[in-house]
Amino acid sequence: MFIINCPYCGEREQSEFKAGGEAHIVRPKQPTELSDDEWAEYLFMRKNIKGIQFERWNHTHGCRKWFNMVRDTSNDEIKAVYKMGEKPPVD
Amino acid sequence: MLNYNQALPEKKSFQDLQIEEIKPIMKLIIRGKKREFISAFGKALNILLPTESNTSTQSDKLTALWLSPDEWMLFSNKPIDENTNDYDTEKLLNNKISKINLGAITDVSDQFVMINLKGNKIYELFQTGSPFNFNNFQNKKGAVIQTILAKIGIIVHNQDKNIVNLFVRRSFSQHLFSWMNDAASRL
Amino acid sequence: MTKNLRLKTGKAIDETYRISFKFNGSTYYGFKGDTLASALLANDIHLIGRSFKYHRPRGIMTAGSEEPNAIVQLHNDSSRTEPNVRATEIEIYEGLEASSQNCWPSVNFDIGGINNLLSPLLPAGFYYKTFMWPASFWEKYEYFIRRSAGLGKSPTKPDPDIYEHKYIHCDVLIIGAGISGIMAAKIAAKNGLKTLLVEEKPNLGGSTIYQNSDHFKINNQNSGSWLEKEINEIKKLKNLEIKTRTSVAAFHGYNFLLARENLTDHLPMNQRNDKTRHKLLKIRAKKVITATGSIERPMIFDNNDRPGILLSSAIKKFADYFGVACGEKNILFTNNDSAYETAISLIQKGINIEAIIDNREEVNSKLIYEVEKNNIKIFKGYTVANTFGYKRINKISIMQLSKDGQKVVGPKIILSCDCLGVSGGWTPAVHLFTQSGGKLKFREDDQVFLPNIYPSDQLSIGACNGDFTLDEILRNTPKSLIKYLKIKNTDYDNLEVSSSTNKSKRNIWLLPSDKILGKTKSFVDYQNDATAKDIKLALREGFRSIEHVKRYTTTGMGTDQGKLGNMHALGIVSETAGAKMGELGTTTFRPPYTPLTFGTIVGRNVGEYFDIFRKTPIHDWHIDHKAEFENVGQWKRAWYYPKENENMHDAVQRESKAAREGAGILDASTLGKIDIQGTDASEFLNRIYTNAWSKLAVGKCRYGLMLNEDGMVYDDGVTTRLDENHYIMTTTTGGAANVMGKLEDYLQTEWPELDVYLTSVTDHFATVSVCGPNSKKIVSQVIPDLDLSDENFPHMSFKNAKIGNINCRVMRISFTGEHSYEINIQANYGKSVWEKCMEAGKDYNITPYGTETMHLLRAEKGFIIVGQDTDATMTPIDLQMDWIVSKKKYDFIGKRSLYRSDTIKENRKQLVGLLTDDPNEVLEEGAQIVADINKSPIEMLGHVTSSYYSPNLKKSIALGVVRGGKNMMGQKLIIPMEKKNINVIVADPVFLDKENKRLNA
Amino acid sequence: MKKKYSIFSLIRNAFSYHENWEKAWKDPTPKKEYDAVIVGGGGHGLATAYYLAKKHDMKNIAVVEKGWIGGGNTGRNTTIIRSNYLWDASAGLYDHALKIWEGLSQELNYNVMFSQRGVMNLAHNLQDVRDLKRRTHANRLNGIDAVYLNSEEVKKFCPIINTSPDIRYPVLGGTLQRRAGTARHDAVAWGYARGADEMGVDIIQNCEVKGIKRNGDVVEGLETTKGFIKTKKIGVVAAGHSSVIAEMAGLKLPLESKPLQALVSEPVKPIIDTVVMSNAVHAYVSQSDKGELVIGAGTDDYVSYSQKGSHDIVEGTLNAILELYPIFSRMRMLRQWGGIVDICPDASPIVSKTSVKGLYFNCGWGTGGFKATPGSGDLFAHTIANDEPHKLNTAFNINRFVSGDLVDEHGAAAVAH
Repeated sequence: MFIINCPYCGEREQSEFKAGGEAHIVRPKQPTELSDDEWAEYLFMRKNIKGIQFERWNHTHGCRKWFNMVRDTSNDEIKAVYKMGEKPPVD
Repeated sequence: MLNYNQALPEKKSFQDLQIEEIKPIMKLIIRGKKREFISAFGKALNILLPTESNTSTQSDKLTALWLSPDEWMLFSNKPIDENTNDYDTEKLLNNKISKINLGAITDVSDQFVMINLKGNKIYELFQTGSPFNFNNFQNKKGAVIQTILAKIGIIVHNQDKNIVNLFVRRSFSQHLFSWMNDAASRL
Repeated sequence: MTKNLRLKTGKAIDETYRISFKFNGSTYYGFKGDTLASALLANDIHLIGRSFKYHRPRGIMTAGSEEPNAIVQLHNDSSRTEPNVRATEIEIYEGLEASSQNCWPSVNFDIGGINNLLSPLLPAGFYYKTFMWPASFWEKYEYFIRRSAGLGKSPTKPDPDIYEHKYIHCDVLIIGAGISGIMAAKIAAKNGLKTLLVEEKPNLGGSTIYQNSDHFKINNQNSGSWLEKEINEIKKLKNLEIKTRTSVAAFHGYNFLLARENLTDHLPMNQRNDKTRHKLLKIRAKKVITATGSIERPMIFDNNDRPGILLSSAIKKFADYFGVACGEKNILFTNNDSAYETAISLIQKGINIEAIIDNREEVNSKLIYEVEKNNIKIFKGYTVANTFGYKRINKISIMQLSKDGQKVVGPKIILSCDCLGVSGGWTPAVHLFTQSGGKLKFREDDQVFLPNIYPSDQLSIGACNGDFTLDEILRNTPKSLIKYLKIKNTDYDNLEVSSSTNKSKRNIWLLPSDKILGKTKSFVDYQNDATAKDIKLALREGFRSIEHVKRYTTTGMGTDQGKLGNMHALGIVSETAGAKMGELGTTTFRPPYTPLTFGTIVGRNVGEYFDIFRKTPIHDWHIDHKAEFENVGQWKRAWYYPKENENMHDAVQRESKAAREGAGILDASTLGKIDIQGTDASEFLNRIYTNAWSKLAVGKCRYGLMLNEDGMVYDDGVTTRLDENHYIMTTTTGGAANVMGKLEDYLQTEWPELDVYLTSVTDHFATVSVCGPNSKKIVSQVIPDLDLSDENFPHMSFKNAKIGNINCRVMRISFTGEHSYEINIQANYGKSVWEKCMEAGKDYNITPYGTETMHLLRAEKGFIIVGQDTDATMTPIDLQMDWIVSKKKYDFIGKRSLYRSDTIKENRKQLVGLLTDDPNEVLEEGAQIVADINKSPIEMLGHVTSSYYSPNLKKSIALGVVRGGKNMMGQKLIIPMEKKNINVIVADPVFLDKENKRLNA
Repeated sequence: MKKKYSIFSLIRNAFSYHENWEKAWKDPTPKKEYDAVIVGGGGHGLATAYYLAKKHDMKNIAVVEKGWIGGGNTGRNTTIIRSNYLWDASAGLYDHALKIWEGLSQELNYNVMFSQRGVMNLAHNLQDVRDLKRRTHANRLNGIDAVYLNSEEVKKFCPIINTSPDIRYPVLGGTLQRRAGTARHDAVAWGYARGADEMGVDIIQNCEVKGIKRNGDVVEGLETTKGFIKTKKIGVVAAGHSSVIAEMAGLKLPLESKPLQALVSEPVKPIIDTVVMSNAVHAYVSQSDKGELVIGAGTDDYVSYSQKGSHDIVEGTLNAILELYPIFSRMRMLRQWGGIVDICPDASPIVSKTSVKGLYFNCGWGTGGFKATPGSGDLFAHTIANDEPHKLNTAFNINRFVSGDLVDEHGAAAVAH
């Protein structure tokens, strides 16, 4: 069970949060222009990284805000959290 | 005339712990991002919305709880008349906020049940079902947090030493109340 | 009558408090403070149970949680009985009943003992190699294998006890209250840290507390009495909480630990009533200090498992702590000094020691001299070659060890005994450390694994960190704590310590004997009967990784999780495979460290608290009127309202007729309601719904369909425009939370530029839906001032209204196809409004109906239910709802997916109506649909999603999805059931009132 | 040719104190080149190698495993085997596997202890009932033995289930597949390894793949910790680590690797002699031949390769267990562990060619791969040998995520285990 430092509420237990998968996959502005392959890339294909991954979390039982997290998926160590729209921290 | 049926008619007393619903309490969810919004709100009700996370502000009539950077709960300090749900505060805010698109005001008086807990066993009770660390919270008058108790989302407001207001959605309230009483009976 | 081996003194024993208990049916006595093990030993009982595979007689081997053999069935009654309880852990209490396990008919005469004779046929992994012929026979073999396996018996009735959880947040958690744990606790607490000290035993002080020898002194007091003073001091410290009988089970990441606080297991049965039995402590500690001590190692020699063979430290503890002699003719066998501590204790108490066998050639330490002074024969450079005695050891044979320790030499000497104490040195208890993700290093000189890399903010001190002698512990503990807690100094910085132990040790993982290995039974895992030769066999067969060896031989898979034998298994593997211990790596220790009962883990989340119970504001009324309830998500929804001796079918038929002919009333409060405000509200709806919203007039309602990005139908509901920038959206009951989450997600992460605010008001409103030809009359009585004329209040529109002084919202919308109104009012008035409607409807036969009737009515009208008529594979086109998919809109969630090569196919499964040839034949929901029954493999075109007998149409109707169904109107299809085939005709899904006369009536 | 295992060989070896058993498989050093290399020495990978050698006469092949064979999800799952899946494609795939299971011990001359004690799925709400009936009808028409049981019949088949109507989520019914059951997970890996080894397959343990060498759109070989291995065909069966290997080849897969936990109780005498699964109150349980209750928990919602999951998941599962089996309250959890499961958006696997010639993937089995082991190996071997899918795995191609022709198994037949 992680302790997650919500950028808005502070340190809370993992049970208050929900994971939202890989971060920085921007919804295409003009989906209709995309080929089936390009659309599938957006819809389904994931990096699924072993190591440092950028991902989305939601503080469902707190401020209800979505935010981003940098986590090492090989040992679950949380390296950083940052707000939506903010630039990901460079290491 | 319609009858008013509160969610938790029963008041419960245990050693060093009382639990009861306070009703009717006007509760509004206040939403807004713009700076003008904050000031407009302050002017309208001469109470400032708390901008620091996990805190609250209070006037003689109203209390405002921080819920998120753009969301607050405003509630009446005293019970209001059962026989009307016309709230002057809501009307006022609608005119000063919603109508001019500064933010949003939503009546949630019955969305949430306000449960008042009194006594020095409050946090012992919370410890049986909430992962939140109340160690510092207990000593911070006016502190507010949202967390889970018995797997149910709650808002907790530290009104004063060993006096706490707990807000829970109405449809969950009877389950939570029964759960709390069961736990309290063995503290 | 068995003899009494109780001594005068015993640190933990209260001789004034006698307790009677039962073991295998006969009554015995012990004292307060006894464990079942010490009490049995005091009664000279060594035979406790039978081993897992060979059913060999086994006794008590240890005095703690590492016990592999002495496990018993506790209690006889079917609800409280508990299998596999360690006799060494359970404190005796008035009413305790224990019995031996894994034996039949009795522990003394166990038929299963025959396995011991068959053992040559049962090497490691034998079952992989046989029981294969004839093929069909495996289940038959298995039947017997299963019965001979397993240890104790599961209860067969529910557990009467209560369990609870408790979340604890502290600055420092200290695990283990031995001497180093006590020191750490004092240091931490005195430095103002909120400290929690947990100890699995009922008393503090570990093994030092009963150390009473001049060889171990602190500041010139016996270490035991010095520690006693320290304990009395820390009990006074205010920010230190001490929990005894509390064992840490799991050490997870982020310093999250689970511990079990045992509250009643030691109490007399009659004092336990409605007390909480166990508390599961969920601990979050900023810092964790592990002081779990170490476990003495057995030694691996032929027949090292007989009752009467114990760890030497256990013999000492039974004598010093419980005042029990384990035997009258004791022999100790050791490769290090600690057995001599045991010897000295026994000598002090006048317990006879026959001899000491020490595999070391030269040994010189104060301890040994003292023992020799008491002219006890010490065989130096010797090993035990074999032991004898079936149900209790009665003699051993010893032989001299060759220089390299690989062979035995010289004559065999036979010594008789009734108890053999074994000491193979010590293994640090690093289990919790490794569980937490910690990495170990190997210390060659005494062959132990030690904490090396800490994965979180934690520290290991004392014996679990490799400090085995008193002086090491007292020297190193304060030092490392000063560093770890960043403090100046401690009370322990200049203690005077004297400790006589010499650290020399001769470690031989597998001791030689005069027999070839194949003939020996040298147990490595006692409980699972895994022997040294099994391990060698595994290696011979190519199982090289330690994990393979473990699994193939089942070493370390018992209830003790190999706390005793794992090191030896590793040792033997490394010796045989010629790999270095350190490089071989350890097998991972998996939680829990000590087994937890399911009940403890679950706590109070049982029975009515198993899951949340959501109720509508009108729930009580439904109860009072005998409604049956349906689970919808966490909600309890009224399902139907049976009258006297009405079954569900009758009730639903009655309710449905009434709703169409008179009036029906439904509690729709569970529907999700989301308040949407902001200048971009309309644009937001455009993006999330398939249809267009900008042109919806204020005061009007519209049905909306929501898709996933993959184009599949996700949720639906009616949304009403309350004001220019203000909407109220309804969602399905089950979908509410997810829809809210999904909308917030898009708003916050994809479209932050939109000025939109979402607030859930699901619980704020009670929703009373009145439908049927008389609904208007009824609502007009309940809300007299509201003009209900079609001109003023047409279908799909909304009005603000007042009932008395109470504002409410009334929507004229319909899920039944009837003229109907939804009154949305603040929840606390909901029940009252419902009653008013019932009152007003009396003369119109207003009939409350539940979800089942609602489903029937909407099916007559061809309205879908998301989740019933759709699964995650249906697009709106598939549902023949093309009309709701805006062609004009540039984009909405899921739009792009509707134009993928598969989703545009013509012959996808499409929603259609189905009519049976026989109007009384009601199809089964879920039944499959085919065109050609003789085709093979048979081709399934789809399935029946909804099916009812319609009392209003006087025939059965059904909805289903059929491949290419759109173009099959009027075609015959077949529903193949087990016993018959049912003919159906594909029909329009709207069965009733296609012209919407009723809606607008 | 290896010596046959049998009761007689046991007796014979007993006389020589089991000193003369031969190695179950060799421990070779990798050759310079192979006709095909299978990445991943789990059940699926070893089975693939076995069938490549046996049915497609490819003998010069290797299995490379970064740890020890069977040490991944093969050795960490709850060994449930069934084929009562909803969609034709899935039913075909899993029943193909089930048919092989039925003769596997004999085929491998290794007792995999396949025990057809039946698998029961419970329904706790009306939609469960519809879904299970839908699935049962589909199974029947697909020739898969499955029957629907009402709650009395459920009780009769497994008396210890709490079928009282007063519990929070009463048991409304269930389905039963009698041919389904469990097997001994380690034995499957070891049996296939022994069989493959016998036909000349090199099983190379402690050999981690570090890179995949491509020449344009054609594979040329693998970089491993034991050096470069040349080959024209690479079959990746790396379960949780599939995306990691894919990345080496410059591919992305529609996978997320998540923690899946399981636990066993202390061993007790027989108390439940079938497998019971419940999706609505997430719990499934069986009893091993050793006597342990084997209990599967759910997956966490985040990606992780740590082989650890959160306690809430385990606690939630045991809540459900006690709801259905209150008698287990005093049973003790002996061991708890985690695996890494690779999950596709439609909860169905990928057994497919890729855009890179000679690179094949077998992954996405999520929480339910063990049951498919023999079938998966057989079909993947076919796909690799012929560079074309078998008709039974055509539907499980990677391209379905582009076309949208998903095989959505969590839609109706949610229990993926």
